[in-house]
Amino acid sequence: MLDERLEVENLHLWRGERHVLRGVHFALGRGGCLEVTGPNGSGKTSLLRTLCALIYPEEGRVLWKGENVRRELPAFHAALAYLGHEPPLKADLSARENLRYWIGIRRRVAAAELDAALERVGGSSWCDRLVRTLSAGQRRRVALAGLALLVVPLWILDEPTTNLDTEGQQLVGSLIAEQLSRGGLVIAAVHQSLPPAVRDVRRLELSP
Amino acid sequence: MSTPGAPAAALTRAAAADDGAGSTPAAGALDAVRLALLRDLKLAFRKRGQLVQPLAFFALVTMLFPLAVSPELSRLREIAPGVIWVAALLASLLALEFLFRDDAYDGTLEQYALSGQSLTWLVFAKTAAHWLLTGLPLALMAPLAALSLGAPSASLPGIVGSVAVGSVALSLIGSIGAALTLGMKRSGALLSLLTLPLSLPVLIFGARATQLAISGGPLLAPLELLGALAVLGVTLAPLAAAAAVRVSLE
Amino acid sequence: MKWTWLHRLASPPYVYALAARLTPWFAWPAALLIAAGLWGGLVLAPADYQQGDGFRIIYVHAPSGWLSLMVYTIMGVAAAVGLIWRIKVAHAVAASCAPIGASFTFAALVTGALWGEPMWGTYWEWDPRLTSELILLFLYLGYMGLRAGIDDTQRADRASALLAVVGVVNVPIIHYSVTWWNSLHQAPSVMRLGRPTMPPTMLLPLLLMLLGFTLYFVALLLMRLRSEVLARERSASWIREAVSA
Amino acid sequence: MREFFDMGGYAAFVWPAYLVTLTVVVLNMVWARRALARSRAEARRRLDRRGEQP
Repeated sequence: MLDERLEVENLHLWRGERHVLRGVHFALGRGGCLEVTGPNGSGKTSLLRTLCALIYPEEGRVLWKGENVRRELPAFHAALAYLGHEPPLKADLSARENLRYWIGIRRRVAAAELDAALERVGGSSWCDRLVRTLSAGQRRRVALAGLALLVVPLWILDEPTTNLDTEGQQLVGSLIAEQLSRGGLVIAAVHQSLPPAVRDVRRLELSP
Repeated sequence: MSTPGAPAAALTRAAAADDGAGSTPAAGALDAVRLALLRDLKLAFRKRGQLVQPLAFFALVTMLFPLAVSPELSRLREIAPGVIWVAALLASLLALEFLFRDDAYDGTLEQYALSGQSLTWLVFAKTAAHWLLTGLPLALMAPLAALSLGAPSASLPGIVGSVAVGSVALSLIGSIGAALTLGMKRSGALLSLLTLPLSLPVLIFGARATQLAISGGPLLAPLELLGALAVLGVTLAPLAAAAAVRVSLE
Repeated sequence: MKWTWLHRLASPPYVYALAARLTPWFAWPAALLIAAGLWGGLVLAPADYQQGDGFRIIYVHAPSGWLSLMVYTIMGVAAAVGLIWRIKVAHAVAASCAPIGASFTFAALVTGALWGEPMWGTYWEWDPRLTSELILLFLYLGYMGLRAGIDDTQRADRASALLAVVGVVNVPIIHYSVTWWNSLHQAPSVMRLGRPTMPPTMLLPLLLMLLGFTLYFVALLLMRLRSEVLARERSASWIREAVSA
Repeated sequence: MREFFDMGGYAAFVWPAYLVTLTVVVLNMVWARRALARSRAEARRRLDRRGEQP
């Protein structure tokens, strides 16, 4: 089996009139973690969405296991978990229901596994409440539980620590550290830097 | 984290079991479709107010005609097919705006597009849910409208059948328009401009079938044509709508 | 050899220059053909034995109607090419087609109504061809509305291309359903185009007009194509050349 | 000549039809030229702006 490896070659992306990505390139192997930094509007989110193949770059390509992700898109997406700015949750479903549908569409998940993940993010007491009644931090925790439940090699995270308290940020750190120790890959756009639990972080700085 | 021990370990074990091979106990396409459908149905029943709106709209539009034209049942019977179909078309159009909008807003569509499952099938599931929540109730309500417009009771099965089949095609055509107008601020008028011209064949065949049902004629021919449109829609519309959803995420 | 030629057609600078060079080669013949067609149609062709001089509307109605359909088809094909191979120039062609096609659809509708009044005794008859033409106008308007509603050119290209492809698949279905509907409600229409019995003095000007309008459309398309290509190109240095020339 | 403009009594229909078509033909030409001029001006503006911030 081919090694899990993400390579990015010479990405160029325009958003309207702006040349946002100007020749971004990097490679990330098993256990590698990349931190994407830069001021607002420097194209962090655009880069992450391009890596997910949501956005089609003007030039350049993204390779997964040595192959252009466009060639085998479903396989690439099956290996990928993406968390955007907002947790992808339905306000009118409970946290548990949300996870059951969101994760269930991708993989079969046992109830016990769900419980464990919710407990891990500290949600045992509120996981049956409707998401609309949860705080922003709690919603972010539900999203983190989903991330862990997906069990995929490549994580792409947009500001994973937003809205989280200190303990929540440590949780992000330990989740990422575990993912890396399993041989997973993590790419995260961050404002400051990833929690200290994550070591050996490479950094990609985007300029506006 | 109160007890980082056992559950976390269970989680790690589960992760370890799947490690390397992607996510192994992957859900099949059928599971995905079933769950997407169930999710939309459950959400709809949590917001019942939105469900009733198109039906109330349909009843209201039907009621306008006796008031605007004439209360004479013999005259109403003549225009009944047109009234029922125009009202059904507009009611289903009204509901279309909600087809993808919430999902686009909260990031669910993005997760669908990145799920590794076929987006076409997931879009199909959403459209199916939309039909179950609007098209089917409209078909069940059509007999009431028909009766109030002077249609004989023998015509009711034919009317239910034609609206049921025709609304499948309407939902599918509408899904393309709804996906294309995603992300626009005021999409209502544009959505009608895109959807109505494409819906005309459904209107023509549907109204003809209803007319034949009321006059007691053989309505198989227009019903078959409606069915053909629905089949064509099932095979092509989700593809186009899924492509449009991807464009909206770019 | 063949393939490099195809590849060049997908390259914006080449297309821009080529379009500029080709435009007069279509515009002038179009002007000549239309002038000849007008002379032939208005002066030389004899009056119709049934419709008198009223039939002369055919020389503007038929070419407009022909363009309305041909342009929509070209738009759909260009859109499909743009979608499948992600060719910017193809999207530019599709975008250029819409306003031209819509305007000639409008002309076909108005001339059709003006022909209808003396022939049917009413400006508007729910004749299947006129009805289809009206629906076609709405399809064009929808396409242009969708383009106008999306700010980002690339997204507008791809979304409107999908609509154009869906529209092209639907046009025959719509036309069939309208014809079917019409056959239920009324006798076949009086207006019949291109009767094989048309004498050559009537037919020849019509053919000249059809060809002239087609060439004129190509000239218009080439002009619009240049502006659409220019609007889509962001980085290339050739813009400097194109603009300064 | 009068005869020609009279169009056998159909003048009220024939000439408006030709006029409308002619208008569409001419307007298309005007619009196409204007669109091209606008894109060129726009492209020039973009080039200028890029020149200011290399």
